[in-house]
Amino acid sequence: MSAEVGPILEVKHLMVFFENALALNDVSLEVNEGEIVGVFGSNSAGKTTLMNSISGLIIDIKIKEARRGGERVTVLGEIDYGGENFIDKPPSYRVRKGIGLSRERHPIFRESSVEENLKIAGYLRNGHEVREGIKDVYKLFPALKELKRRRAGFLSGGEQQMLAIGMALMVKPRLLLIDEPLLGLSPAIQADLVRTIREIRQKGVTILLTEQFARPLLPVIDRGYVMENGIIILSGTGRELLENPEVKAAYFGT
Amino acid sequence: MELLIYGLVNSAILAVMAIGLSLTFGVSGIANFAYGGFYILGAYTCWGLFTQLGLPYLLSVILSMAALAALGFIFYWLVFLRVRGMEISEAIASFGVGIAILEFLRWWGFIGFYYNLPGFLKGSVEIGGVFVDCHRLIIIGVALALVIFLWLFSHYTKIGLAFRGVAQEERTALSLGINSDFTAALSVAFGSALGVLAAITILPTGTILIDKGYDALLFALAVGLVGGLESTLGVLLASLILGFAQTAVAVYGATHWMMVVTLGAIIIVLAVKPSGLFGKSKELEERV
Amino acid sequence: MRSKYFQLGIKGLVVCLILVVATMFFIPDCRSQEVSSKFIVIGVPTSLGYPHGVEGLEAVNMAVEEINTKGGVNVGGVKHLFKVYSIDDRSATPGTPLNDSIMAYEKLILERKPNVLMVGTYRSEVLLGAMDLLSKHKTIELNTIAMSPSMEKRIAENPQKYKYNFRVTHNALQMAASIAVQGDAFQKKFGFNKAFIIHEDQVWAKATADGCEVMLKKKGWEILGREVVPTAVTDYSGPLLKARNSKAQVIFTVFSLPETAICSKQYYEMRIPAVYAGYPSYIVPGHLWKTLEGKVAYQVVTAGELGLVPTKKYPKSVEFFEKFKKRLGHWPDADHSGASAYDAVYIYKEAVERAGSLDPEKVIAALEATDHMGVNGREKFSPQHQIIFGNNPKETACEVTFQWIDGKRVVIAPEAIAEAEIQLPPWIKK
Amino acid sequence: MVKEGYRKERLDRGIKARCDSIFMLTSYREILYMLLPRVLPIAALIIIPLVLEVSGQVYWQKVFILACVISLLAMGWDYLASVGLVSLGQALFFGVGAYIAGALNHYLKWPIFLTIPVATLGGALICTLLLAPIIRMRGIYFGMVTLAFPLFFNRIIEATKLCGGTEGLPGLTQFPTIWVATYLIIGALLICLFAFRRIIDTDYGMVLRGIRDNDRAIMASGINIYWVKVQAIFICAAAGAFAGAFMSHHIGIVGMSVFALDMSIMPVAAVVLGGGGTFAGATLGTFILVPLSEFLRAYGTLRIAIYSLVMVVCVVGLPEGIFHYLQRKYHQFDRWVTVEAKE
Repeated sequence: MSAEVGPILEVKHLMVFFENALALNDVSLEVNEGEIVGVFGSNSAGKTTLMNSISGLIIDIKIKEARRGGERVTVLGEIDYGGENFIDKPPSYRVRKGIGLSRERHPIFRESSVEENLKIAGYLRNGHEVREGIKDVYKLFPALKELKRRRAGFLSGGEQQMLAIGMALMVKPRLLLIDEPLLGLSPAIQADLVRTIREIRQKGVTILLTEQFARPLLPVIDRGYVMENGIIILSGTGRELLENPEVKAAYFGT
Repeated sequence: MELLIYGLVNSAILAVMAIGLSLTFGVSGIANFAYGGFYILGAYTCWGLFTQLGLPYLLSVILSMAALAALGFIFYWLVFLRVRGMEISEAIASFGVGIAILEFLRWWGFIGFYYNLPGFLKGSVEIGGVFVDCHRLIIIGVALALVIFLWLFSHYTKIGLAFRGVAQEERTALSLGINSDFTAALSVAFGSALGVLAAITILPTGTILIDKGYDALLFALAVGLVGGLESTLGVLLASLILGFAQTAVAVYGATHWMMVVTLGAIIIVLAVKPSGLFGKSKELEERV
Repeated sequence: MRSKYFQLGIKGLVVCLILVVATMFFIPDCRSQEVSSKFIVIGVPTSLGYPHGVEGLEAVNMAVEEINTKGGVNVGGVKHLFKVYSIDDRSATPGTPLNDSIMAYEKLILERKPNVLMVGTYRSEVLLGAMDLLSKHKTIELNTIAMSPSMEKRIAENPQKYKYNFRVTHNALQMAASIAVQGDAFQKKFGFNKAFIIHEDQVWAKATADGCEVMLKKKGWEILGREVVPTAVTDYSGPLLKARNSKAQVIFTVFSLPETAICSKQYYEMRIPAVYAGYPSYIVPGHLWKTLEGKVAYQVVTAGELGLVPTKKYPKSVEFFEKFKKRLGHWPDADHSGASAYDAVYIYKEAVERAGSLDPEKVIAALEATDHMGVNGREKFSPQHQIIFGNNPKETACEVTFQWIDGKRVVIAPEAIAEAEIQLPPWIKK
Repeated sequence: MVKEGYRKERLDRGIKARCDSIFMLTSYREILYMLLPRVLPIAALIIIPLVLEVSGQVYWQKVFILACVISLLAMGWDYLASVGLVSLGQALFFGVGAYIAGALNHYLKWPIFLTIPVATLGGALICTLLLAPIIRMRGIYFGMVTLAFPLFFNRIIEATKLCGGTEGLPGLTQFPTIWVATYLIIGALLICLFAFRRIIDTDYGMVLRGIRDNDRAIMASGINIYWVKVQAIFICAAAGAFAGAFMSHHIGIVGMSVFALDMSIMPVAAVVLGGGGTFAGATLGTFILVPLSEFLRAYGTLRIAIYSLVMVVCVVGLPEGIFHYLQRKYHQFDRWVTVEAKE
C-alpha cells in the first residue's frame, strides 16, 4: 500500500527484565517510513513496555526504581532509529529526534486547561511553531477547540484521548507512538479516531500503535504484529493476521 | 485605618515570604524545605557584598540572587535528584540541608545584631493619621508585583508551564521532551532566588537573624497551604487572611493571642476546605 | 553504566563519612579523661549560639586566664588551676525539647565532674528542671542568664535541697525595681504619671512587668494599659498604636529577644508621642546606634549590668568593659551575663579560698557569706541566693539606666553614678 | 544469530525458600537464619543497659532511654503512615501525654503507676478527638495541620498560663531507680514493635495498607475508612502519649517545650532513615540518630549542622532506608548472568 522507503525504526532483539521476570523476550520489529504499524496483544503482553522502550521512558522507570530499591530493570538489545542506537538515550533526546508518544490511558495534565496542555507539549518548539501547532491540532480535532478553556481533567475519555494524541503531535514527530488509542471508547468515537489517525499519516507521520482488539484498526494499518507474553508470535499485513485461525479467536473477536 | 494599613503590610510580608516556596513547592511540586536556609543565606550574602565588599546595593542584590539560584541548582543535583518522587524523603533531606545551612552560619558567628540591610527608601509618610515607613509601603508593592509575576510566569511562559507539567505527570512531560530533572532544578533555583528577594525585601524592617529562617519556612508553608498549592490567587488571599487576622488581634485584642489566632485560622480553613482555599487538584483527585 | 559508578561513588562517600564521623567521636572523649585533682573544673552549660551564652563563656574564660596566670586558687594551701568546659544546651533555640537541654547539663556533670557550673541556661524551664539535677549530683551553679524569680521561691521552700543554685545577675523583680527608678526620673523632671507597659511573652518578662506595675502604681503612676507580645512576632505596630491611643506619656518595655529591635525602629518611625523606656535589652549593645541607623535616639534603657554599660563614676566597670571589648573584638551584644559571669568566677574563687576546701557544703557556706567588690558593684547574696541590687555600686550591685543621645550611651540613673540628665525626644511637646 | 548480554540477577537465598515452615526445625543453620534477626535486636536491647552500667556510662544509659522514647514516637508515625496519614506532629501526642501525667502527678499527687496508664489512654483519646475532624485531609495538608497543632498548644499554654505556663511543672515524682525506667521503656518498645508488625500482617493490616494505596477501593468494599483511620490515630497517639508520660516522669519536669518541633521532626527523620513500613526500620533509625546527636554534642554549636548533614547524606545515599537495604541483603543476593537471545 505504501512506498517502501526503508525502515525508520528497527528494534532488534529487545529484551526487558523487570527483576527476574522477562517482560519482552527477544522482540524484533521494524517500521518503515510512512507506514502505520500495529502491535496487538492482550493485557500484559508487553505492549506498553515496548512503547516505553522505544520512547525512552523505560530509562526513567529504571532509574527511579533503582533509587528506591525496587525492581531492577534491565534493557538489552538494539533500537535503531535513523541509523543510531537509541537503547540508552534519554527520552528528551529521542523526542528531539522526532519520536512522539501518546501514553496508555492518556495521562494528560489534568489540572491545566486544554490549551495549556498543548502549550506544555510544545515545550521544544518556539512561540510561532507552538501557535501553528495548536492550530493544526484544532483542525484535526475540532472538538478540542470548543473546549480549550476547560480543565483537562473534566474532559470525557474520548476527548482526553484526542488531547493526548494532539499533545504528542505538538512535538512534530516523524514517528508517532500511540499506546492503546481506542481503549474504553465507544465505537462511534473509535471510528472517528481511526479516521484521524489516517489523516495524521497523510501528513507524513509514521505511526506505530498498540491495541488489544485489532478489528477497528484493520482498515488503516499496513502491517501488524501479534504479541503474547513478551514474544512476537506472528507478523504480517492486516489481512494475513485476520486470516490466521489461531489468532482470530483470541484477538479479533468473532 | 491602622488595621487597614498594617494589616496590608503584614499580609504583604507573608505573601512575599511565601512566593519563593510557592514556586518550587506549589507550582513544580518539589518540597524544597531548605527554603529557610536559602532565605537567610541570601540575606547574609547580600549583606556581605554590600557592606564588606562595598558593592552598590542593587548589584549586590542581583549578585546574591544569582549566587543562591546557582546554589539551588547545584543543590538539586546533589540532593533532590536521588530522592525525587518520595515526598517525605524530599522534605526531610532538604529540611536537613536548610538546618545545616542555618546552624553552620550560627556557628560561624553570625549572631548578634550587627547584620542589617538598608531599606530601599528611607523616611516615613503619614496616611490617614498613621505613620508608615516607606519601606513597608514598598513591600506591598513588591508583594503585588511578585504575585502578578508568579501568575504570569506559571501560566504564560514556557518554563512555567513546564514546571506545572512536571508536577502533574512527570512521565508524560518526559515523553514530550521536557527534561524533567533540568526543569525541576530550574524551579529550585528560581524559588531560591525569589527567597533571597523576599529576604532582602523583608529583613530591613528588623535585623538579619538566623531564627528568621525557620520562621520564614513555617509562614511560607502556612500561606501556601491555606491558599491551596499551585494557586497564585490563593497565596494572595491566604496571606491577606492570615495577615489581617494577626493585625486585627494585635490592634483590638491581646497581642498575646496573635499566634494562636494564626494557627487557629490555618486549622479552620483546612478543616473546612481540606485542599486549601483554591486547591484545584485535590478537588478532582484526592478529596474523598 | 555511569550510574553504576555514581552509585559506587555515593556508597564510598557514605562509608568514608561514617568513618570520619566515628573517628571524630572518639577524639574528644579520649581527651576528657585527664581531669587531674589539681584542677578546679568550671562547667559552662549554655546556648553557645546566642550572644549571652557566648559572651558569658568568654567572660568566664577571661577571668580564669587572669586567675591562672596569677598562680591559681589557693585551696587549703594547695594551688589549683581553673579549667573550663562548655557545652551547648541549645535552650535559646525555639524548638529545642526540654529533655535535650537537661541532657546537656547531665552530660557535662557526669563526664567532666565539674566543681561548679557557671553562666547556665536561657530558659527558666530548664533552670527549674536542672535544680533537681544539681541537688542530685551536689553541684553548685552560679547562674548569670535566666532571670525567673521562681528559683528563689523554690530555694525558700526547700533550702536544704536546692541550696546549690545561686544567681549572680539580677532577677526579674530587681529589674522591675530599676524600671521604677527610671519612673522616678521622669516624674521628678517632667511630672509624668501615665504609663503603658509592653512586654514579651516570657516568664521573666511577665514577672518583671508585674513587679514594675505594682511599684509604679505605688509611686503614683497611672498604668493605662498592658500588652503582651508573643515571641517571634515581626510587627509591633499594634501595641505601639494602643500605647499612643491611650495617651500614655511613657512606654515601659520589657524585651529581650533580638527581633524586638523592630519595635524600637517602628517606635521611631511612627513618632509615638511618649518616651520609649524600660528594659528593651536588645538596644543595650553599643553598636546598635549604627546598626539601627540611629533609630534608637532618645530611648531610655535600663541595662542589667554596670560592667556592660560602664560609667566613669565607677572606674572598675570601665576597666572591665575595655578589657572585655578588646577580648571579644567587638562591642558586647548581650545586655547581661558578661560582667556577672566574670564576677561569678571571682566570687567562687574567694569562696573556695575562704572555705579552704572544694567540698560543696563548705563552699556553699562560704558563698553565702560572699562580700565581693566586682565590676557590677558590691556583691552579696540574699538568703535565697540572689545577688542584692541597689542604687549605689559602693554598697550593692547596681543596675544602670542610660539614654541614647547622639550615638552614645549616656548614663542617667541611678543618681550615684549618673553622667547627665534625662531628655525628651524633640517630637514630644511638653 | 545469537546475541549476548549481561544482566544482574537478584535471587532469594535458597535457605529461606526451603524453611518457612515447621521443617526449618531440621537444621540449626536454618533455625539461626530465621531467629537471628528477631532475637539479636531483643537481646541487644536488654543487654546494652547492663553493659553501659558495668562500664560506668551513666550518661549513655539516659541516651539509651531517650532513643527508646523517640523510637516509640517513630513507630507510631510509621503506623499512621501505613494508613496513608502523614503526621508532622508527633509532638502533639508526646506533649499531651506528658502534660496529663505531669498535671496528675503535680496537682493530684497521683503515683507513677497510675499517671502513666491514665495519661496513655487519656492522651490517646484527646488526640484522637482533636484529629478526628480533619481526618478527611490527606498528604501534606494533614501533615501541615498536625504540624500546627503542637505549636497551637504551645501558644495556648503560653497565653493561658495553663499547667504552670512557660515555667512548666517542676518536681514531678521520678522513677525509683534507673532500672525501672530502662526496662519499662524497653518493654513498651518491644511490645509496640512486635504488636505493630503483627497487626500489619493480619487482614486488618491489609485494610490499613489498602486505605493508603487506594482508599476508594476500600470504601467500595463497604468498610468505613474513617473509623479505621480513627483507630489508627488512637493507637499511634497511645504510643506517643505513653512516651510523653514516661519522659515527664523520667526527667521530673514537664514544660511547654514537650511540644517542641524537634519532637515532631526526629521521628519522621528516623523513619525516613531507617525505612518506612516495617517499624523495625523506625527503631533502627532512632537508634542511629539519637546516639549520633549525643556524640556530636562535643562539637558545640556545630552539632546540629553536622547532624543534619549526616542525616541528609544517609537519606540521599540510601533513599530506600537502611532497614530495607539490610533486609534485602540478608534475604537475597545478586549475581551476573548471561542473557542469550536466539533467532
